[in-house]
Amino acid sequence: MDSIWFKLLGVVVSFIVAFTVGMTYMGLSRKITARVQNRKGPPFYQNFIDAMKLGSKTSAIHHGVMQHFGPAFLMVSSVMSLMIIPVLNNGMWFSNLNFHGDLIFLLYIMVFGPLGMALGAGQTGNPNSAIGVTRGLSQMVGFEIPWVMALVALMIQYHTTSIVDLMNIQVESGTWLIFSSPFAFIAAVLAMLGMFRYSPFDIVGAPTELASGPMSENGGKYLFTMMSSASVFAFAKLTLYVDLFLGGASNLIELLIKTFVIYMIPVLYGVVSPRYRTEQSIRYFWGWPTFFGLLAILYAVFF
Amino acid sequence: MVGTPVLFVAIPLLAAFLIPLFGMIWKESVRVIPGIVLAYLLVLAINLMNYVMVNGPIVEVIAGWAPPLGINLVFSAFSGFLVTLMVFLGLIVWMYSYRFKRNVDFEPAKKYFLLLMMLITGSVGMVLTGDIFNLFVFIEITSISAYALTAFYTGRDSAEASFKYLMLGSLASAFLLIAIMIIYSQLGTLNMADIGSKMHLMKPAYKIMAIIFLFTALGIEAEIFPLNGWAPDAYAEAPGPVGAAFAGIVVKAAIYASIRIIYTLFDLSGAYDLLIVIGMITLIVAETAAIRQEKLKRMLAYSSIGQMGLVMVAFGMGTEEGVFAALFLMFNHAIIKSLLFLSGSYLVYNSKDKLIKEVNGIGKFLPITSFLFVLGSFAIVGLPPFAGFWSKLSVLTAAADSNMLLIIALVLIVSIIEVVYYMRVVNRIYFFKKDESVSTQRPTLNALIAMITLGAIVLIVGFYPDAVTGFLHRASADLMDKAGYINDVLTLN
Amino acid sequence: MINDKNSQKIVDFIQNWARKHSIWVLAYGTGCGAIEIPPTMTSRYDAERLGVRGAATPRQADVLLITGYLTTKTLKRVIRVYEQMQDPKYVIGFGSCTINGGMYYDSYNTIKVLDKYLPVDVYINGCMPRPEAVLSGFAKLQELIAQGKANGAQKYKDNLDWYRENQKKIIPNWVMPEYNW
Amino acid sequence: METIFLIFILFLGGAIVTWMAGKLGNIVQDILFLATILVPSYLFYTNVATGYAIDFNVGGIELSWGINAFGWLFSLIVLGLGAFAAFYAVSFMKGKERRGAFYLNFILSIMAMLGILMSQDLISFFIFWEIMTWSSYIMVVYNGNDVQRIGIKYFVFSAIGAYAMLMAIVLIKSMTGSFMIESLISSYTSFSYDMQILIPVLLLTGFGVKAAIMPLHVWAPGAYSNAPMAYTSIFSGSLSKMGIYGMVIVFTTMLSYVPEGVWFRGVVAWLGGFTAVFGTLWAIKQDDAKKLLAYSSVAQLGYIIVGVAIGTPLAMMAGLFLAVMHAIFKGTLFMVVGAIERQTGTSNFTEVTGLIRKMPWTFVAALMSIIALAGIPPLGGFVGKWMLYESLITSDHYLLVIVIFFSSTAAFLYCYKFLFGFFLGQEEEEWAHVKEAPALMVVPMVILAGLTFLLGTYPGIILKPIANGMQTLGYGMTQGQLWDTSIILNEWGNQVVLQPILYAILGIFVFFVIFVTIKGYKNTRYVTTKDISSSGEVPLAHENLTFSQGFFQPFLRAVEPAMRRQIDKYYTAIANGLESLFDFTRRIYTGNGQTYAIFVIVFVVILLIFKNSIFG
Amino acid sequence: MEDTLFKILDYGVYGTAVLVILIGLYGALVKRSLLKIVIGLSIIDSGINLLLVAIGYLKGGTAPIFSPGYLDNPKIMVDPIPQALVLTAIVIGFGVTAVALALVIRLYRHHGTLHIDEIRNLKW
Repeated sequence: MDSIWFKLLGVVVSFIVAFTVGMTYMGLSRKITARVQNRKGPPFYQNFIDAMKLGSKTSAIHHGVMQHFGPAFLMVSSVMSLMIIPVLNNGMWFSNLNFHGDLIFLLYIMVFGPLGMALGAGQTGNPNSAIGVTRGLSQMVGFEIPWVMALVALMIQYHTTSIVDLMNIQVESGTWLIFSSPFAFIAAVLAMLGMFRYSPFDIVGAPTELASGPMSENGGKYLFTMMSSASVFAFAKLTLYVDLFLGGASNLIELLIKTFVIYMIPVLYGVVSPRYRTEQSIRYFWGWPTFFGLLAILYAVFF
Repeated sequence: MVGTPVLFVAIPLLAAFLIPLFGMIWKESVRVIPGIVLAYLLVLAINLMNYVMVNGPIVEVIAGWAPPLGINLVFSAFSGFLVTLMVFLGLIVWMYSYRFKRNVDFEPAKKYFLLLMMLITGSVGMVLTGDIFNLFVFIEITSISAYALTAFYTGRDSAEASFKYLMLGSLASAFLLIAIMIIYSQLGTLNMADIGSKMHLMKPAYKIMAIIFLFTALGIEAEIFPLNGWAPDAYAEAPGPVGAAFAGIVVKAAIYASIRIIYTLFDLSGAYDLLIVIGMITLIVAETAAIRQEKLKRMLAYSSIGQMGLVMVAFGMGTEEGVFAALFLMFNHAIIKSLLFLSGSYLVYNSKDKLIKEVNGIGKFLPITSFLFVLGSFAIVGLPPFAGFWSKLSVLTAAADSNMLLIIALVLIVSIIEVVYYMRVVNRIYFFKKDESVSTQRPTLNALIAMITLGAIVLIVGFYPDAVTGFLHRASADLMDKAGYINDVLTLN
Repeated sequence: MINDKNSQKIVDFIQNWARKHSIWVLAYGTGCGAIEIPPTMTSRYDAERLGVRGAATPRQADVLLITGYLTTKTLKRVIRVYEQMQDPKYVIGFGSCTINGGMYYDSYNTIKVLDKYLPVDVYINGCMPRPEAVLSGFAKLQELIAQGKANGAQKYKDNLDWYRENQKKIIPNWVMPEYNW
Repeated sequence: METIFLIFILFLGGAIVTWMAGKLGNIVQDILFLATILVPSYLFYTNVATGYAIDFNVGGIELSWGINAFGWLFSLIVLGLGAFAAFYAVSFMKGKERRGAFYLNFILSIMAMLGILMSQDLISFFIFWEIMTWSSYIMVVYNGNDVQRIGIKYFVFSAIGAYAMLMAIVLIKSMTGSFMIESLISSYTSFSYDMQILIPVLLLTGFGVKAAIMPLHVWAPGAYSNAPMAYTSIFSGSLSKMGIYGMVIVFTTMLSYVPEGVWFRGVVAWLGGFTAVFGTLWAIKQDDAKKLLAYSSVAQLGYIIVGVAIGTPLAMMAGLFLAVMHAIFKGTLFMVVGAIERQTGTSNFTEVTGLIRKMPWTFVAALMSIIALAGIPPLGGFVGKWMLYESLITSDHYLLVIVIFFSSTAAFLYCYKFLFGFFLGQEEEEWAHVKEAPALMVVPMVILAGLTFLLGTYPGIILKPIANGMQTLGYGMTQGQLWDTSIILNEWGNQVVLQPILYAILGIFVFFVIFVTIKGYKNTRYVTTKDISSSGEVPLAHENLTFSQGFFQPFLRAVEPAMRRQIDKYYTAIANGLESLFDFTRRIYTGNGQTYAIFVIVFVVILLIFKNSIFG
Repeated sequence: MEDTLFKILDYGVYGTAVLVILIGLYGALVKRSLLKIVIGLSIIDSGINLLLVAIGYLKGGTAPIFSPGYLDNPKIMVDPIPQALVLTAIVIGFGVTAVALALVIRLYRHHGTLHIDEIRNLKW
């Protein structure tokens, strides 16, 4: 079990799972959006087709070496997040390279990718890319505050920074953290709205405004890599939320259900929302979400 | 013992009178004679100093009348130290002004050196004398030559400065006379040691009157606020080396006199507090005034006043540490401020108004002079490892030992102001663009030697303060030892 | 194995299937036809169910949609956009104006025959073509892609000189960088 | 002769000789300069062992020089970074004016810093501190830009700090009778309550100025950006660490003995937190790389101060580790700016763009340092930040965690701005001529950048000296395993082995880079940055589409209320008010001799009136 | 009667001296002309000298040098020291006045006026 090859296999498998699930979720979100808009919508596997098409593009351009690095950074971030977040709470499967899942480490690994991507976007010389990046980074500063507050609240409450420990606590006590620290959950979920960048927080890649922002010079294989990374990352984040607040999952089906439920929050919120401006978005995150984050910390400290 | 203290007064006085005579024979002699005289005096002073350090003070009686009747000169560790310092600075000033301008006429040079010798005579006499009326006489000698030196340049401003000096100087002599009169009428003696020993006999009201008048009179010479209206003008308008001589010689003598009076003659504890308060006010007012100056030498003058205030504060602590600090400060101030005046007057040599902004970018053209000025600036604001730091440290330590937190804080705050205006000048010297219209004047070799000597002392004392602290400790112990002084003078046969 | 003809065929089939069902359109709203795009995309006709969706930049797009008349001024931009697209890429001429100039047949400042300047894969006629016609145009393009016949880009590459000549006739001050393949 | 004396004599003599050697030719001067930095450093590391001490007497004051493990740790920063910066400086200063003065003050700064670390008594500490101050001051005004404002501001704040320290020193002397640091520490508990409060306040003010803590930081941006970059790298890298050094001593020795220490810790930690936040916010606003890095230095020092002030073993380690890392990466970054400024003539983001293909090695150095600065995992900065967070959470400073995290997230903004502004974006014809900096500048940068990676992978290399130093300061051996190896074990038992993670990161990275690069390699072509999709338009050569004006405008709009008030403005107002007041006081000297005479009479009259209360 | 007279005379002398000093001060501090200031300073000097001599005076005393009764009764000798002091002070005062007048001449040459309020080039 401890063989490195076994672990590598686990990495590959969990990557594939994450890729599949993430892609499917994205397709489903398109479908759901379409249904809300009274359309038929694309098939749920549409994203796979898109990805395949992007992969089969025969030519590509690049503006310099950073454009190769950017998607790679993004992938590193996604895959590392996936590896650090325990997928299932039985401690056996999909433990990957996770080192008992340190939350602080995870926080940093999660911003690693966007930053690398930002470098790649910067190299293209397209002003829209840079504008998108600045918006994305600004927004990140916004939503990291309630997000970190929620996490700190959890850390205070349970005296651990390990995701595994948090999961074990939930399993042992039988109470999900969503109930034992509700404010943290609210803050985290509100922060998640920004993290997934659906409307009204889709200011980074705003298609009509910024011509898809950081991605505007990337086509073909670059876009393919980014798409895959985004889907893996989405899965990783959803898993994290499930692990932290919904008690983890003991098998994949449970995981899928729980992650889907979580995933619906930003999607459904996004479907009916217009787009914020950047500073509105930041101020939004520093408003109620931060308030709930503070409540969570107070709750954790005093109860 | 190779000579007697009386030579310090007699020889320069004689030289001053002989200069015009020899000048008729050999024109260069007006320049050479003072140098020889001062060099001899320096050697003498050092010898005597060594003697005094071992054998205790020398009390010289003039004309065979023993104290308290006769006039006596006291060469103790304290006064001897100051005399040595003054003579040394006199030599430096002489060296510097040997050819201040490249082509100086005979007449001005003759007058200048004559007056300089008079100045040194008076100042040295003030320090050495043990007789209060003699002190008055020496002060007047100093003052009159100082008036003349202030007005040495024939511009209208120097005359104005000189006149202000003269007005206040006359008042000072008037007050001094009144004070002497009061003391004499009460105690019937003019000998300082005698006065000191009999002071308890004096009625308090008279005592206070006397000390007020004495303090005011000497305060005018010692640049105490608010009696120092003459000082900035005189420093600024006198020739550069004279400014140095004022800062290094005249004021030191005046400070000596006032300190001697407060420490030895009177036994009023309130006087110490007065010294601290007045010194502090002087320090603050002078430094705040200095920060807004536009003329270089005027700024240096205010700085000098401020330093004197600090010396007063240190003396006012009344402890041996305080005296040591004050003496150290006086020594450093004499050296550093002379250096600043000497180098500063070359920085604004050709300028009419001597404005600070005219030193812009001059560092490239006068590298050594500028460097020395900057060295002096760094030293006077008390940046280690230069000389000024040690004195500032000793002042603060003394204050801390006397539990004067407020004084420490104020001194340090004022030091920040000092830092600001000196650094502004330093910035201008090195880091500004030179104004093309300003022409520079390279210093002569003599001037360079004089300045470099001072600079070297700044560095030596900075790196190795032990070079002077031994003397200073003896000198401060000597000043504190009132009974010893009285004893030494009065038991002389 | 990759050079094996049969396996290449399978790969081609899969790739063409993917390309067929994922058409990212860069709708170049040159003329009045642009107004027909929204109905095509929105709920009534919903082109997205066919995999047709808008692309933000030429780098990501598969299809260049020339909607309506193309002025001589715009031609430069269109060429530029087309050349920035990544292979495989297709052009749909939209409306009569792109076929023969339409109602602007005698205008001095529109181009009449788009095919002289860009290799058009599919024309959609009509003035304007209704969304149904647009959808049928996309269906035709999908058909061509599936058959591997939508090779306008190859044509453009092969006959670049001819196309350039035509383009330069219209655009006197040619400031674009030469297209290097 | 004692080696310590030899070292300082070599420094001092070398400095003066180098200064004077300008006439002998540039090469000679350069070699002398390098030798003066390197030889004493070599002597120091070979001949001076930890625990070495020597007592002597100057001016009646007992002095003692020596080195302990804690000082030795900082000597790594001082001499190590100093040596790299020296090599860099030689190339940087080629063809510039007043090289002699530059070299002189450079060497003096290094000597002074080493002296601070070696001082076991307060007087030599203060002397070296002031030498450091004025030598750095000369460097700040060296370029002659705006010296009356920036230079004076720096010196005034330094003087405030130094004089606060001096006041503390003389008070200590009067209370303990000795200038020794040891006697201060041993008798601190016997001081009166007032002194127990006053002395740490004064000392912390002194150290806080150099460490650019919140209300005393206003000198830093101007000073850091105004000095020559070759010097700023040690200015920000090492010199500011001297403040940290002093603070650590105050916190670990004096303040840990008294109950009030808790308050001090809290206040200073929060000040550090605010420093971090506002430094970051202002850094984001800057358009000049030097200013940006300067504010960033302030912010980073805020983290270090937080760690040091909290003072639990982990926090202290975090602070010290961050101090070392900050020296390395900020030193590198200032070198990068220097190189760019030297090659292009400007350091403004709005002017320089797209240097990545022209200065690739500089970019590599900048990239790695920036990643380390941002605290992103593979490189060293992360380890420090991580320990800092852990320590803050374990020591119940929850809100401080949020504050620190906010500033550290916001730091990404300026990190990106730095990289984007210089290296990315459109390549302009204006900068087509730019070449890579000379090897002598690039090599130190790249080596230092490599060090960030090394320390990120094997933090034990530096954690061990830190642990030794902390033991000297009185932290026990109980947590020995904390810094045994490069395994980081936080207090709640989560164990992260860094190397496998880093290898995994590297592996994944390399895998995907290869994937992205070689897939369809033949049909992937390079296009210039003018060939971008901009609505079909072709940007002409003179059209610069790089986005560099108002880079983070939306963000700044969001945080605008917090940035509306600047401490700097208040200080300026105070300074201006004081100058006006002084302008008023000097009007006492009216210029009228008669007035002066009246002053005299009034003085006498006042004395006569109050004679009883004065002399009574 | 005689005693009272002497007393009055005594105080009168002192009072006169003080009055002279005050007059001198008035001249020096209030008058705006340089010359009058110099005169005022001289008057202060004179007043002080007067005071000094008056203090040294012994009722019915005689000059300390070869005057009648001196040899018989040394006690009626007036204290010689104040007189010596006064002599010195007079000489010094003379010197100062001379310098002052020289300066006044120069100031008048440069400024064309003797009004002290207009001779204020050096200030602040």
